[in-house]
Amino acid sequence: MTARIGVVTFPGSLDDRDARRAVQLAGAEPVALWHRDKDLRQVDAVVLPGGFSYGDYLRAGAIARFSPVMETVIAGARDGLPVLGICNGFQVLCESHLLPGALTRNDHLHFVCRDQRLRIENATTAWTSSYRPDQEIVIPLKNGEGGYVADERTLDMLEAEGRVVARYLELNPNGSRRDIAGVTNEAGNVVGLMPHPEHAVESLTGPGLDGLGFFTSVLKRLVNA
Amino acid sequence: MARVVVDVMLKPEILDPQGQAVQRALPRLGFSGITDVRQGKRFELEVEGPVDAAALARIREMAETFLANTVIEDFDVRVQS
Amino acid sequence: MARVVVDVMLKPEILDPQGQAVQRALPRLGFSGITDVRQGKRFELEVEGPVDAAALARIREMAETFLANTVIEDFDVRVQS
Amino acid sequence: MTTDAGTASERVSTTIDTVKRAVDTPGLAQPWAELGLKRDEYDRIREILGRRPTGAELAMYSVMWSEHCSYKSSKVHLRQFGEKAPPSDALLVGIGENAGVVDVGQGYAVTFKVESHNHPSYVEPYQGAATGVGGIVRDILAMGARPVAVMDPLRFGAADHPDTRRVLPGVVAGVGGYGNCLGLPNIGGEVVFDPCYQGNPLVNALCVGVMRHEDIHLAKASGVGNKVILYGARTGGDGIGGVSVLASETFADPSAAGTRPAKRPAVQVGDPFQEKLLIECTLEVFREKLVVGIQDLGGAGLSCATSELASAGSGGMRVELDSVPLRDATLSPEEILMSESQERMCAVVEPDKVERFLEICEKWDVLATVIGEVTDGDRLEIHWRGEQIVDVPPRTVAHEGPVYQRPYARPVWQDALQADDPAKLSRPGTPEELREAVLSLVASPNQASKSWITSQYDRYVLGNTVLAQPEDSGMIRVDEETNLGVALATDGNGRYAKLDPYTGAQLALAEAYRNVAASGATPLAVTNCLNFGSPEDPAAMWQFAEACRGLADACLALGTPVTGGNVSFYNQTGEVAIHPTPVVGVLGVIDDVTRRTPMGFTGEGDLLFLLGD
Ligand SMILES: Nc1ncnc2c1ncn2[C@@H]1O[C@H](COP(=O)(O)OP(=O)(O)O)[C@@H](O)[C@H]1O
Repeated sequence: MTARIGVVTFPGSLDDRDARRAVQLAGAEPVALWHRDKDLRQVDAVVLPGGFSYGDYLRAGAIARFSPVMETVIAGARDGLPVLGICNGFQVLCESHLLPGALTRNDHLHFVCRDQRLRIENATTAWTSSYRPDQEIVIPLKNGEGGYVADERTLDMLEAEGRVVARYLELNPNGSRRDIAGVTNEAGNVVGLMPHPEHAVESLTGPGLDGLGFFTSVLKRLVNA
Repeated sequence: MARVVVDVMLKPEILDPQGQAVQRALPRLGFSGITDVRQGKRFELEVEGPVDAAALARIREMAETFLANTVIEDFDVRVQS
Repeated sequence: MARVVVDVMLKPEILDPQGQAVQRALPRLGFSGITDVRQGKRFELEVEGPVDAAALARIREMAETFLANTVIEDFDVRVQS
Repeated sequence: MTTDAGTASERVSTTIDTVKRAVDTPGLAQPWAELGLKRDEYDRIREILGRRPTGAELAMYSVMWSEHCSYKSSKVHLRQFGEKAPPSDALLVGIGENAGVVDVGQGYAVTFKVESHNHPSYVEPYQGAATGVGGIVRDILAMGARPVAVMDPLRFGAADHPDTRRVLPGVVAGVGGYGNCLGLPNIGGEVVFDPCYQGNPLVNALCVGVMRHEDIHLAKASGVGNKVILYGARTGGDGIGGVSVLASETFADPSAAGTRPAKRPAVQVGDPFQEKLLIECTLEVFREKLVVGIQDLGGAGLSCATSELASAGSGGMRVELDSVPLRDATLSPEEILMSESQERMCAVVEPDKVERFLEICEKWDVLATVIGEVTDGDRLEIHWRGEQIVDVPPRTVAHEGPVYQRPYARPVWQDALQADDPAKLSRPGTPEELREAVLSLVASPNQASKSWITSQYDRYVLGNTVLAQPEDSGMIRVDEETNLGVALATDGNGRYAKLDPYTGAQLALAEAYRNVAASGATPLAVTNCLNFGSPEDPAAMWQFAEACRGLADACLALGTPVTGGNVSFYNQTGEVAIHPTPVVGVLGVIDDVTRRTPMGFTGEGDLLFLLGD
């Protein structure tokens, strides 16, 4: 029995197929979850993929947060279910208050797509344990509203508690405070990440294989559990 | 220091996908009785010196040529009390 | 049918890149004397039935939980006359 | 309110221009000229119908017989693409459908096409470009394919011109905003600056889609009793500037006059989220085999979709226009027929499959409405408030429009232009001059990195992008198991084409062909977007005729048929036309994408060869 990892499709999700492919390549079983179903189909972990859920029309992630599936995801996350929010998924997690802070318009006001260098700052979360502490990786980044913001107190707390999961290196692509690319909740089971590890799982179609670690991390944890 | 507010809204005949997305979401969130939603922009300008007729005329020109895209948007300028 | 307006603005301490971009462009376009620009959202809601205290309370709740993200935004609700 | 208005139904019957009224009032003056029709075209409509057209019929004919929809000036030249087409086993669907379909092996078929949205993008760069992408994506979807990538050949005026600052960022944001939100990787395009495009930028958009052979769908309505379903966005007053003339004449209802918006928008606003839902919903109804025929709504909206579906099918069609969901209740029937509201599709569905079709639409939050059915006659009949307002042979609207043999002539200045060759230019003689020349060359915007533009486009989404910018051709993996893939490149050089349109078009093809071949793929098929000046100008028409002839000859020589394309005329500012700009797209197939050849050096010690002379 391998781990079952659910990937939620909201209306407007775009990288859901990519996330399922990444789950598969990591050796787990991808399970498609639908935004209208509260039932998580007994998955062991959940990925909220990138895209423009509901067109991102109000604020990125603001409408998706209220979908039926999120009720169960939010409850599960509070009970320790590993949840990874990538890009739009990160925005949904912030809007759901599972993660602190918010994501705002990129400071240069353009959508940006680039291969981004990151440093893994916390290699102990459910989604990053396959990495070495301080490991540098390159994975694609693509967003229009990726600027991570929170008040100073929250930022200080995140730093103090080691909850900054990844930081941008070389170039801050969107004006994120303190170069933050991803954060985790207190328990380390919920991680939000702006760049896209699911686009770096095959050398043919991405800048390398650096993204696979997010998916193997959770698999390792689930199998060992 | 005075504040001038410029509201920019899509013209009524122009499709407003943002407003529609909000409106469609409302019933699901348990809010009823809203028959239409339009979403636009609000600019708050801090103006140096007195906001006299000349200043307002300048801001109106700014709204017309820059803040609003008058091909698809209407705007409204007013001094905030 | 009444109209309720909800204004949503980034909190003062949160960086507003859009407002800044507008402000930076103004001198180039020949507009001076604007010391600060903030850009936010304006929602126009058409409300069915009377906009009494109960209705306004509901809309305020809608603004707080949905139209604004109070982690970074403030909002203001008012009936349009 | 006037006292003699009578009962509601009486009043309605006096304000709707019904077929009956058209018969009874043959002498009524009609605004055919305002709608862009010529006297002889109007006369032909009367001849076809044996009476004067109703307002709604006039609206339909005028828009369907426009240059844009009928190809009336270009048809006689485009024919060569079929007549001279090289024999090809790969062609599953040729010219004449929404887009051509090419067999790429292993049971897969690929459809691709490039289209222009030049004029709207000048008026409103963001929305013009965005809806350009939206339109071509729906064309590809309507063939039965999942859209898998887009490309965007663009032309702008001088890079340092103030208006380019308005147009370029808006166009790029629009292409990106729409394409990114649909989740389609952008795998290439072109950016060229030249002052000739200052008042008339070119925004061409290409989309490519993939399907299994058995999934090919065509735009035709057949099977008496089958239902016509309109689904997607509500219909608003978008893009119907012209017909307002009609509305004000025939909709003389005084009580309605005051409630109508003062102005109908000429600008269409795109809703990429709605389109994304439309794509997923459409692919699901295809998968469940619920669709007999399908057509996207683009230019000319319902007029086009209903007449084309009925014209290509075996029976007639009856449509109840009152069923069309509206965004604006004050629209007149003429306006509903002409509206170019985006993100709509029209499907023909067997009665017992309608329920399931509507269920799938509901699943994707897509509004869907039965608006009519296929009849056993051969007429397209449209009803409004219980009255018949259209009764036409659909072929005469959709496929038998006017055909012009426009006069064309080699311009008098062509010889002088060709004689003015580079030998006449002074050559840098000193190191200093050489330095100047090199510096001005590398500083030219046309040589500059295009990453400011391409970094605003998502090239990764869907996870099958094997090659994208800055490669000369894009490449997409079609099958994740077998590594089958396709490569695509577009090219076009207006300066070459101006010097010699025949050879210029051939060079565009040759370049795109080389780009595809160099990536490791075998070129299979060609699409094109022919951007020219006014067909009423014999010089521009000559350029067009020559370019078509050149392209058709070159396609024959290279063995790659044209499978579809688009013509954009009237690209000019005042009397001054743009350089003739045929943009040519080539599609190739590659058995194993892991064996692609990227442009850059990949390993130390690689050898460098120069081929050709
Ligand atoms: N330049 C061209 N080369 C080849 N075929 C063309 C060209 N322009 C138009 N066509 C073909 O003519 C047909 C009608 O044009 P089409 O683009 O379908 O009109 P619409 O705007 O309704 O989509 C299509 O099959 C199209 O591929």
